[in-house]
Amino acid sequence: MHEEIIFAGFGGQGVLFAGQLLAYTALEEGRHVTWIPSYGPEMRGGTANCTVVVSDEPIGSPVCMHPSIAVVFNNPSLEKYEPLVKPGGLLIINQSLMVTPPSRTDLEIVLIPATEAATEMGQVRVTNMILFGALLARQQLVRAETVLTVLQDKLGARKAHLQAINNAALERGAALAQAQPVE
Amino acid sequence: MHEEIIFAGFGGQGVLFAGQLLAYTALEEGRHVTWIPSYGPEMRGGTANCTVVVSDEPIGSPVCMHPSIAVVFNNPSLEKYEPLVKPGGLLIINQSLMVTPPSRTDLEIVLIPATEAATEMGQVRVTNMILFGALLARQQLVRAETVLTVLQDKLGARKAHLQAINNAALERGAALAQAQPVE
Amino acid sequence: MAAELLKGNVALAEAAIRAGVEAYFGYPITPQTELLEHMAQRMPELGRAFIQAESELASINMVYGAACAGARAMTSSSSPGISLMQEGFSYIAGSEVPAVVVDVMRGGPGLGNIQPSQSDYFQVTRSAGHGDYHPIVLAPASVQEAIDLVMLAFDLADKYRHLVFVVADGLLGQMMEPAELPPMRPLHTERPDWALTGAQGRAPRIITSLELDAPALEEVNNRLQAKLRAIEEHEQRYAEQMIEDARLVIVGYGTAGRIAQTAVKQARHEGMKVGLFRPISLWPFPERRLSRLADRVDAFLVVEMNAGQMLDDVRLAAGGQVPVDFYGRTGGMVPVPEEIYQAIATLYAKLPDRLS
Amino acid sequence: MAAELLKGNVALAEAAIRAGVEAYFGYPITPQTELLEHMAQRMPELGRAFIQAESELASINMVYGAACAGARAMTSSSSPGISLMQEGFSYIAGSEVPAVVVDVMRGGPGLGNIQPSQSDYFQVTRSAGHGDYHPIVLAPASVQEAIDLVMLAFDLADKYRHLVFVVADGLLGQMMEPAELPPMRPLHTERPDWALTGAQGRAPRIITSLELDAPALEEVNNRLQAKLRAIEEHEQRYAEQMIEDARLVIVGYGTAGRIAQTAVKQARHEGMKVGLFRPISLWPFPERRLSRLADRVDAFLVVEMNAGQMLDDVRLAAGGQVPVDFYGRTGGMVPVPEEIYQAIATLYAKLPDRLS
Amino acid sequence: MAKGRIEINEHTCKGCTLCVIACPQDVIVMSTDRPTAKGYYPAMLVDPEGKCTGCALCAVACPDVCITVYRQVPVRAARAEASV
Amino acid sequence: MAKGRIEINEHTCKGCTLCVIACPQDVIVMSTDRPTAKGYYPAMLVDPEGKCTGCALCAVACPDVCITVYRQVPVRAARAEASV
Amino acid sequence: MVALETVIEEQVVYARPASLRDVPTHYCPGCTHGIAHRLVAEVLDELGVRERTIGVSPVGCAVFAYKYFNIDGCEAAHGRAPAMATGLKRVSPDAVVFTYQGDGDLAAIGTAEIMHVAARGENITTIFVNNAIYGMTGGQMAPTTLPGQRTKSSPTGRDVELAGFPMRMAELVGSLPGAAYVTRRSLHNVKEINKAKKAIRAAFKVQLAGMGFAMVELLSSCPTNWGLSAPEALQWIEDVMVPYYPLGDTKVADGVDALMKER
Amino acid sequence: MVALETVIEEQVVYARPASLRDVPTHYCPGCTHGIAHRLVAEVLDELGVRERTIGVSPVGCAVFAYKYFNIDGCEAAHGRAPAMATGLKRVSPDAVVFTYQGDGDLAAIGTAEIMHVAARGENITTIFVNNAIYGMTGGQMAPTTLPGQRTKSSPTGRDVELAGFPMRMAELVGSLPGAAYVTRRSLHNVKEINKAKKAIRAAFKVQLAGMGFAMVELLSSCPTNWGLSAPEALQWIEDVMVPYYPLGDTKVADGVDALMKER
Ligand SMILES: Cc1ncc(C[n+]2csc(CCOP(=O)(O)OP(=O)(O)O)c2C)c(N)n1
Ligand SMILES: Cc1ncc(C[n+]2csc(CCOP(=O)(O)OP(=O)(O)O)c2C)c(N)n1
Ligand code: SF4
Ligand code: SF4
Ligand code: SF4
Ligand code: SF4
Ligand code: SF4
Ligand code: SF4
Ligand SMILES: [Mg+2]
Ligand SMILES: [Mg+2]
Repeated sequence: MHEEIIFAGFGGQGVLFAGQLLAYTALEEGRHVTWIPSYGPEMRGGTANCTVVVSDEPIGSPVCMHPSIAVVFNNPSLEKYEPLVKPGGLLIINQSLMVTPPSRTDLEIVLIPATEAATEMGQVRVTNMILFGALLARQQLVRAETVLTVLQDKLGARKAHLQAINNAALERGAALAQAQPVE
Repeated sequence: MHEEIIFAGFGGQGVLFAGQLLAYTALEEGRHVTWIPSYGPEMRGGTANCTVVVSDEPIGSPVCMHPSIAVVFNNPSLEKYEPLVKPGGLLIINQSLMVTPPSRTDLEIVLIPATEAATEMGQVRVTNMILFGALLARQQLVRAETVLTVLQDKLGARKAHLQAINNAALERGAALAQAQPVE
Repeated sequence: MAAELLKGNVALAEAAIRAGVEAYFGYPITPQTELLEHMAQRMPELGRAFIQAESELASINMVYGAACAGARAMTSSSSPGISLMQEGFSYIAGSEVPAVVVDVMRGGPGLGNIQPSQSDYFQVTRSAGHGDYHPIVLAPASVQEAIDLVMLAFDLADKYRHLVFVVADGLLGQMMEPAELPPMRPLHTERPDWALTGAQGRAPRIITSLELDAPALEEVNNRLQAKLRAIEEHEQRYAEQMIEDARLVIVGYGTAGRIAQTAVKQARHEGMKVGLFRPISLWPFPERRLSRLADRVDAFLVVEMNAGQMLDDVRLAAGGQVPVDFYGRTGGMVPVPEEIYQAIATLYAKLPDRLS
Repeated sequence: MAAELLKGNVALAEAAIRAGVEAYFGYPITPQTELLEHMAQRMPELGRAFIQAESELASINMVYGAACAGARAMTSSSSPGISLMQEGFSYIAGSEVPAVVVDVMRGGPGLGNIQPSQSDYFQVTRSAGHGDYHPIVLAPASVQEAIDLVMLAFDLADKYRHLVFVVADGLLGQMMEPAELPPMRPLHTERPDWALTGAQGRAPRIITSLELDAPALEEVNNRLQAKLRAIEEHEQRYAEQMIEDARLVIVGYGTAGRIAQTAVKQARHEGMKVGLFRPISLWPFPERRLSRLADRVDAFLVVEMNAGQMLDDVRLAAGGQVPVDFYGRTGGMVPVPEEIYQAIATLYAKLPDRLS
Repeated sequence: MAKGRIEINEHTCKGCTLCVIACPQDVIVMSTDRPTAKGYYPAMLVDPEGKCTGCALCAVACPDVCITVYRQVPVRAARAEASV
Repeated sequence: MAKGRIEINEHTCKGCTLCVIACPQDVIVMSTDRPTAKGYYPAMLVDPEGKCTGCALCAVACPDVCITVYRQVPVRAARAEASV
Repeated sequence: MVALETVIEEQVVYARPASLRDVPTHYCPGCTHGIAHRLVAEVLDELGVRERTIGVSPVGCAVFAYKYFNIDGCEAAHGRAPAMATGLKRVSPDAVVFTYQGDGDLAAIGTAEIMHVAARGENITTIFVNNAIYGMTGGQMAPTTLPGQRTKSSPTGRDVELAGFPMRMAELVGSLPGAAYVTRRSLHNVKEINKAKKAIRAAFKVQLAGMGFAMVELLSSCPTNWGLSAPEALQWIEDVMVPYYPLGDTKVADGVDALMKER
Repeated sequence: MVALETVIEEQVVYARPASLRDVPTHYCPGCTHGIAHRLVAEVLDELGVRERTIGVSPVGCAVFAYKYFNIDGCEAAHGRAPAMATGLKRVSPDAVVFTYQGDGDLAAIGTAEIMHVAARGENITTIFVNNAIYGMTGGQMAPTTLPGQRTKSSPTGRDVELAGFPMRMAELVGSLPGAAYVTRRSLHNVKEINKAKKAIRAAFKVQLAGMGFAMVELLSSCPTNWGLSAPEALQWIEDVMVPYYPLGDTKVADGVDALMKER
């Protein structure tokens, strides 16, 4: 297995954390993994992306031009990454902030109304977990159980009260993804 | 003609000015010339040397290991430069501050009690002009008349009153040098 | 200890702590600020010295002071901050005290940007400041190697009483990957016999880079040069991959070298005889090994995240025996494997047959 | 105008004035202080800007400011001061404004001493600061050439909107010899069309070295590199003597080159076929001519007042075709013709016969 | 009391709420459903009763110069007041 | 008045005259005929009448620490005074 | 009656000043850097000097100030804006030159430059935005960080034993004879903003009158790195910063008084 | 009577302190750098700390101070002595660390470092030799050069319009909260020299007591570059420097008073 995943959105959407969660989990499952972020100039509200490579072998390049998977949290990211995903790759889109739908036909495309769903859940900040749940439902990069353990570990005692909503969000994302037909 | 002359003594003895006077005069007489100083760490009272090269041709190196002429103003300079002067070269010594007389026999050596003579003249600061006068008497690098013109020029209106004593010192030096037998 | 997912900057900092750094002085600058922040947290906890200095100039001169006292001291910065430290580096090299500097390079010149770059190669390897000297420069390509090289850096600094750089770039600084930290080494309990500790029951010690007397300063320089020759003799480090039968060898360090590895693999996959040579010590440059390679390969392709700096060293090592080509990205652009592969493929197709 | 006996430092200063420098900012440091002092006297007299800044950092950034306004501006310093200016140089190069810097080099590293040296070669030619750039570097060997090259420096700075160094050493700075100053050039009355003058009746102008977007900063770098290639194409300068039939060519710049001339003459006198190649532009290094010479001479001997810095450039230009030997003095020691002659004679005796 | 109104540039508004706090008439509220391209929820004037006086306190408080303030003024007085 | 005397290190003295000015007894004068190796004319004590009190003002004023001051003191009192 | 003849007309009473470009800034929501920008721009407009002003941006969150002001501008190295402005001003005496600097820029790395520009009485204006933190690099301690304040590089609060005491720059700079006008103002509410604008106006007038160096220190918010909401951040200025950094003039040279009074 | 029993004995009442090596200095005749050295050495002797003291020499005429003091020493880069001393002290808290700096070193290039060492309340001592000029480089203007004073870089006298006003460093540094003891003294006559010594002693005691930063500014002569004889130079200090640089304490923190009084 060797997958290159890009998470992209704006700051404050939990983009980087989603990527880190994947990385921690992959490590937990004994894979090789790299995570790298990139930001815009703003401290808040600018672009925030990260690239995660998960592999069964030692990883050379942690960057790539054509990711096999992209999870885009907003419309500018969709515009930027839709053309770059590898043919046959997976593109997960936060439908709530999508302006123009994607046009490529050689990709597996999953539309998730993540912001809406998160708002419905009363916590817009779990948008990222919803999208992450959707990702795992479509491509089992890591096992959902491991994610839950890692998440518990990362949240720690101080934020333990957030565990439940995060878990729910992951499930919600998975459910939304499964509800969508695989084209 | 190509001569490399070192003037050496301690700061405040007018060492550098003696060299500059030679350089200005040589230029006035249409020669190629370079002048370079070197100092110790002290602002006052440290070593002060300069090297003057006078030549009929464009000058390559303005430094040399073995000067053809050395004019030493004090005993440390005598100790340093006696061994370095080219065989057959000229060594002018301020006898007033000499501790051990030179031992080389392959040099033309001129002992001038310059500090004493200058003190006698009532102006210890013309020690340098006495030694310079002695130098010119032994080796006509430049003409004495030109020296006087240049000196007048350099002293300028503000210091014109010093012209007489400087001229006298040059002459005194020449006289002292001529009084000494050429070995 | 098991591998943990560590950020490059944090790993660099924690490695220094494990190596027994007694004092850290630094000034914030992206993309190395997490290093300073980690130190801000950990050093006071451990009862060691931490100061966020008023500037990079102050940082490096604080390091200089702590080093004179015989303590393991370090600072870290990124390109513009490194430029500001040049005078300090020169003093440290001239007075022969050990010190470690981490440079997480970013795009330049000037304020440039905060993206990854390798454009400090010249300023760190050549003479980071006036005068004749070269710092030892180590360039890790992974978080694990960053840890290992920081440990090594302190040892080399002490061994040679010399300035040692660990140079990373923004990508390695910001990247997380699994790595294992070594156990905490005990702090040195004794000060070395040249350190300033107060002249108790012994003659005073002086540490200075000043020597007004030219012959004496030349002696100092001769000693320094002899030390540098010894370092060149003993400390050339590199890694190689798929080099045995390679006709074309890619030369890249740090992040560029690591990314090139993926391109090299792809090229092998396509049947090209391509290898990777990754200098780990940038100074001393591993020229001995490289010039031996020059005897038998058909070409070198240098890959850097700059406009061609190590290129000079590779050309010097190649000694005119084989062509040396270059592929570089500047301004914070990180080359992706695909483009390096393209450069390899293009060059490979043009390779003269050495034997013909 | 007739030749006058001029001190190098004063000649450098007065030449800048004749070249129309509008603003001088500097900080005292031996052995260039007379330059600053001459400016202190003359600039206010002429109604031009003079500031003794609080430091070299302030000096170079004042130069940067005045240059942004489109004025001819300069500073001067010596080695440690030049190290402190590295960040400023990088900003100036990155924002492409013209500026002239005089470096009267002294012995290092560290505080070193105040004797003549050439050990800033790396730090000025490679990349005086972080990022990918080279300043133009001119190295005079006589007071007259110092004057001429200062005049040229301002013209090149304006032409390329680039940083230009004139590098001398303590000996040239302190030396007096006859030279002729050019007549006073009129000050530029108009500001260039990129200068900051207030956005009167036009769109605002911005001068910056910042570009957070990596692709855009790469573009900036590409432009800068293209300019540097153009400079390499057009501005390689050197002087040669007795080169036609030379089997051994001495390569030396500035004072070292000048002293070598005497040694070369002596060697010719003794019947050795020896010539002198004196780079005048250190960057761009006159590698075109030198590599052509490498086709036909038997060896190069590099002479520098450092531990071997230009040596790299000569080796690169020689491209492994001929042996490159080195003779250097450090720590403020000035080689005398006798010792260079010795080095020549020794090497000459060992010359392989090319044709055999 | 003078009658006024404001226009808020919804593209540049960053939803910081400082105008809301500054307004003495409590006629500015934050939107909750229309994030800007940057993901902020902009402020908007909700003034059904026409309470806005055009006092411009909101505009003075806004860090992003998003607010243009209009006031209905007697024309002759306006010239004098405009330069206040 | 206590009786004293000083020794001036003629090798390190730079002939600055500051001790001469500092001495309340006027018993220090500058030599004029014996330059040091560095060319300075050192100060010397000329105290035929034994006027030096050992007050040490000259030593305090000397920038080159050339002066050692001696004083004749009643032994028992000396211990107390020496630490003044 | 005359009043009856008056027509009611809608007029713009507040709009973007001409000296500020109509572009969104990269500042965080609620960051008062934006207010400082606007005030400077309004003053340049009102003094009618936009077309002869040159602004020097710092390294700090205001690094892009040159993109926001509608004037000629440049970008200084970190802390060196005063030196750069000096160079600009000495060769362009008719230009209005100002620096815009943060507290890391001005009070840490740039200490020497600001002190000496004031000592020289350089005829420039400095807008000094004190937010008690390094904003741009993500919230480290600044020389102005308050005792006990938590930052990324003082995670347990600024410990004055190890990190020393905050520097009051307006007082230090104001104590130099070359400084003509130095004051400290705040941006935490409308009243203070209006006072800040008056101070900025005075500072530029000092320059126009050739009276020497003027600096306006502005207490400013950094909600992001203080970990507060925008309104909380303003409250923090009032509650915590103002007591340590008293508002008011620290230097008013002869003649400046008169300038401040005239319209 | 007891007096008759007392023996008259010759005793040394003034000799070179042990903390000063018996070597000639490179200072010019009459330069009071020598006095400053001696006073520091005497204080180190008297406090019994010679064997745990580390001195940091500046770049300036006192560059060789490490050769003259009989203690461990090092040589800082120009202006950076306070930073270097900080590094030394933080890893050697039991050592007595001091910097010895000239006015070019401390008040020009080293402005940031001295201000911040004081702001941090770094527990070190600074001896600041203010001679209103750059001695070592041959007499250029310093930040402390007086208005109208001729130097090699202000050949027609310091023009405050172009070069600004002299900086009073004791006042500036004393105004920082981290400074525990800051004072200005002079070396121009025996009475002042004795007072200067008391101040130096107090400054070192502050360090020994762990109270923070202490600085003693000493007005000092530079006969060579002032173009005056040694006695004239001392007179010039009294006539010209003292009026501009008033002698006395600019900062005495709580508790320092007590230290100063105790023997
Ligand atoms: C020489 C150098 N050192 C450090 C930096 C990194 N840096 C950028 S902004 C900044 C501090 C900004 O803080 P401040 O001046 O307070 O401005 P703010 O962001 O708070 O407005 C630093 C340290 C740099 N760019 N250059
Ligand atoms: C970076 C740097 N800049 C400049 C110099 C040159 N320099 C040596 S001493 C000195 C000034 C000394 O003046 P001051 O500090 O007042 O000491 P003083 O000699 O008067 O005692 C300068 C500028 C230097 N050595 N290093
Ligand atoms: S103008 Fe005044 S009343 Fe109207 S919205 Fe703004 S603050 Fe409120
Ligand atoms: S103050 Fe400005 S940016 Fe903030 S919410 Fe109101 S309009 Fe938007
Ligand atoms: S000890 Fe006193 S009296 Fe004696 S020489 Fe010295 S100053 Fe004069
Ligand atoms: S004060 Fe000292 S140096 Fe000066 S003359 Fe007297 S003994 Fe000599
Ligand atoms: S980080 Fe702070 S200072 Fe910077 S823009 Fe954001 S709120 Fe403003
Ligand atoms: S130059 Fe001045 S400060 Fe330096 S030693 Fe001489 S008199 Fe003293
Ligand atoms: Mg700030
Ligand atoms: Mg001084």
